[in-house]
Amino acid sequence: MKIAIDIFTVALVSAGAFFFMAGTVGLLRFPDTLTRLHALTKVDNLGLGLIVAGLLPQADGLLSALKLISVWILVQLSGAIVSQLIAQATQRPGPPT
Amino acid sequence: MTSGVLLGYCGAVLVGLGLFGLVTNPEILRKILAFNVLGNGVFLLFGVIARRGAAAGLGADPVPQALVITGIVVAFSATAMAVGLLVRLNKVSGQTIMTSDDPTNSGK
Amino acid sequence: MTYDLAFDISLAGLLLAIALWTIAARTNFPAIVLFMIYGLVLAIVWVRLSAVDVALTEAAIGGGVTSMLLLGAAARLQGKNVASEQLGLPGRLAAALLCIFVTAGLAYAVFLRPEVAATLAPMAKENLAESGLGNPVAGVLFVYRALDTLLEKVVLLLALVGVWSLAKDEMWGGIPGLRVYAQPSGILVYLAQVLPPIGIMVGIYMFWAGANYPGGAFQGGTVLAAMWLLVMMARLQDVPATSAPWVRLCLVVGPVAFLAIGLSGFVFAGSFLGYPEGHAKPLIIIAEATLTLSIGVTLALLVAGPPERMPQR
Amino acid sequence: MAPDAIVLSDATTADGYLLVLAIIFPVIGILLTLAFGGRYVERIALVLLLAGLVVAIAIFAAVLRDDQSLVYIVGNWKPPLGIALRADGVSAAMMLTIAVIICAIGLYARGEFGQSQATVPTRASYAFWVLLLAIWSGLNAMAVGADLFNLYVALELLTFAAVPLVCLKGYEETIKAALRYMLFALLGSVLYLLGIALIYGAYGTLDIALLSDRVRPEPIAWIAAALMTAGLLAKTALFPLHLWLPPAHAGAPPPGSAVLSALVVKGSFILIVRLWFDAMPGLLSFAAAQLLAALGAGAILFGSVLALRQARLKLLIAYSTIAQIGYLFFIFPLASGDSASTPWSSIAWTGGWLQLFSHAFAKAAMFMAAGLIAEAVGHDQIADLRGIGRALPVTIFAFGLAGLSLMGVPPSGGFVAKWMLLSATVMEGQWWWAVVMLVGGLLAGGYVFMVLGKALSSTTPPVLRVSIPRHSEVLVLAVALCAVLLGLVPLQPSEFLTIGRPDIHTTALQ
Repeated sequence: MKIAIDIFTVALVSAGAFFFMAGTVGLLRFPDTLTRLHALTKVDNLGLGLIVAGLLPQADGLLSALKLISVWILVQLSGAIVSQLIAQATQRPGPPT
Repeated sequence: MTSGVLLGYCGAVLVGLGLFGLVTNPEILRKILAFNVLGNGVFLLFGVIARRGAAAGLGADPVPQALVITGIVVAFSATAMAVGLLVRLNKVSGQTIMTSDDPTNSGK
Repeated sequence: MTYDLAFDISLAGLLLAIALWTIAARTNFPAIVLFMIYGLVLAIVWVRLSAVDVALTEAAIGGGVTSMLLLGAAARLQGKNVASEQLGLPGRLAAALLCIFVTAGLAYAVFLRPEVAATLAPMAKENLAESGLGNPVAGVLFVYRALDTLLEKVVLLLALVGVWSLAKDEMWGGIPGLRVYAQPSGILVYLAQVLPPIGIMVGIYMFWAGANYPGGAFQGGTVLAAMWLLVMMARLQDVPATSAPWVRLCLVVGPVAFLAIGLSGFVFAGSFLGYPEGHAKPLIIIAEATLTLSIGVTLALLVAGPPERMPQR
Repeated sequence: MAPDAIVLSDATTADGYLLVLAIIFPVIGILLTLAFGGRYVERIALVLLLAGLVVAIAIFAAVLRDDQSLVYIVGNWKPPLGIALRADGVSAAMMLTIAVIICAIGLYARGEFGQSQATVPTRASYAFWVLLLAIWSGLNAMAVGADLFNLYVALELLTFAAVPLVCLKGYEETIKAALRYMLFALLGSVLYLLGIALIYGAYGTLDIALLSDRVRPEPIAWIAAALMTAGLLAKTALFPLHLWLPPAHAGAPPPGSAVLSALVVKGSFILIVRLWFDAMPGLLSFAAAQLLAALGAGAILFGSVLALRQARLKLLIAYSTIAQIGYLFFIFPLASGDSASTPWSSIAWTGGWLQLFSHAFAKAAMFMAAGLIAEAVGHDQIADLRGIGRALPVTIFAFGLAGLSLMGVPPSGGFVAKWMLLSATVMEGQWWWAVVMLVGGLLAGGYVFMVLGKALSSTTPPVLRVSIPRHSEVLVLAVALCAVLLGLVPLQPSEFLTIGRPDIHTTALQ
């Protein structure tokens, strides 16, 4: 049982890490702000989501599990909104300060 | 070499980097930034000393940790005041740099 | 080589690379963004040093409020830097030599560690039970070295008075010049409606947990400050005038409570900043709760800057 | 040469609570004025100034009466875990000087920052009173601090109060001066903090008395001492780290200049002395002491020569501060020599502190006088002060009396101080410092007479823009007279300044 859970964790965290890497590569390689944002959202959504999901079985109690989930939700919330704000900023004339 | 010593060297390098930025960059905002890097290096040395003092079931000596927290508050206050001065200076004179003019001639 | 050490080596390498980049960046904006990242990486370093209280403080301050302050300043600064003011090559070389000298001296000092590590950890732990606290760092801050903590709060308030004193004469007591992004029904407004309830809860939890676990008044207060700034920047609430009585009250309530508890120690505990036996924990909680509020308001107002306009009547 | 561990009782003494009050009274004032929006800021400040003066006198009296240090263990937590406050003879004398000067400056500042009614004060007057109280709290904390980190917080309190005071007027030059001061001060405090980290890491305590027992002359102590001293020298504005001082001290409003020049720079100096003589007594080698004094000598010559070249009165006085700070550093080679059994029984120890006290009074009086002159004629160009001696005779007389102390001419505290330092150079056989002191005295005479000569040169008094109230002039004279009265101190090592220091007889046996 323990082994199965560990394998599950390793698999999901590795997948999450993969998305982190892909997103980072995208952030560095993509040509403009909007496409870079697109790459970033992959990190936020999938990368972090998979890592949190992978770690959930390792949590030592309900409270810890809830904390993990709320971390994910908060990052979702702020990530989405910040992406919006950055995207809006690209629509405005003038260089970023 | 242990992690503690490694991070101690890391702190020493941060101090050097911050000092260099503080001394050489004429842009005041960057001087303030460099001061923060320098301060972090100092705090990191405290942290290494705290870690070295782990005892009695504590992962690190709490006294240096508390000193660092106080230090961070003071460093933030300093940053806020310096930024306030800089913004005001910029508004009055349009300057963003620390000129090296001779203070003796600044009379009127 | 252990995995731990390998991790620490890459962490230290990353930290130094970002720090170098921050110092060397040509323009302000990337330097500050890098500094923000640097603060977060540094917070991980603090966790590696088993100093979670400091890690929380560093993440909240170094990665958060300090960067916000600097970004705000960078956005307001006008005028280009004059390249001719750059220090000449000999000057830079001399400075580099000095810095290498200092770094080498410090590295040597790190290398010269004593055979028996100097520590007050056993003593701090031993006496902690008397205060009823479980977090030894809180014990140092509020019990053993409470005088430092009290004076440091005065420093924080003094910095605020200093920042306010930079206002124009006719704006004294007016509204700080925080940049407000008023876009009705904008996404920022949405964030400012959703996040603060959670943030306030997190802030209060951080202070409450701080008695026994990592956390405390300062970390909690910083989160509160961030939430309040968010609400003000989205214009859900107007930035208050610095002369508003409730602002002034919030600023001083923490230090006043702490000082009052300290002075009552003269009578009830036989010493200034001493706590009467058996009542230490509730008193510290009262001091911390009020300090959390005061710190939150002070930090937010420090970021908001000097008064720049007068309230409309 | 290293004296034994400083023998101090580690329990709160009977009047120890006074030390807490000395730090806390101004803090109460700051909190009250913040809470009430400053409507009563001046009244609150004046009441607390009086209370603080009473506390300072009580501390002085208690130390004098008991012939031992006052000690307070904060929260009953003894060092190394807790923080102690200690006031020896030097601290008590220092605090009394601080109290008298701050009160005088407070009264003087009523002219500029006073409130006629209980109205909402203007920006500058509100900030001034809060900052004055904060400076007092910081200075008292510096004088009684016995823990290196507690002293760091006190040092920061002082800095955060001093910097806004510089740019209270809000002109471009003053803001620039404040920023420069801020950056120097920040660098200074960060270097000091670095030293604290190394010391704690090596010796496991920050209490000065405990450290004196534990510190050994070894590389780590040397590195820490060098870093801390460098940082504190930047804050004390010792040559060649003095660049920030003249524009900062000259740019502040007159009461601010007075408190900055007379007192604030001395705060970090006390800490340097505590570091070398108290915390790390075995570390002060001949070479280190000579180096500190050499920087002092550089300050005397450089500051005095530049003072002679100034066209503005306030800048002249500010450069003179740089020079006068230089004399203080002669205490290191001259008090640590062999001519006396302990540093504190030497004549240089008394002479050095007396120089600090008399310069504080003299410099406060000078800046206050310069403020009155500038108010009366609307500028402070020395060349245009012709005949001002007729218009403001009391002020110019006070300026002249204060000048005596700077030159080291009797009757003045400065004369006694410099005479003692000169005698010490003879006893120690370090005649080279005597040469510097004599040249410094001549140069000081030059710049004081440059001003007095102009002021007394014409028989027709200039037209005054505003008339100066007589009581302000008398106040300045009173402060200048304090500097003169210090000249009555007998020319021998003072017993009072040795109170609370290691017993002379036990260390003499070494």
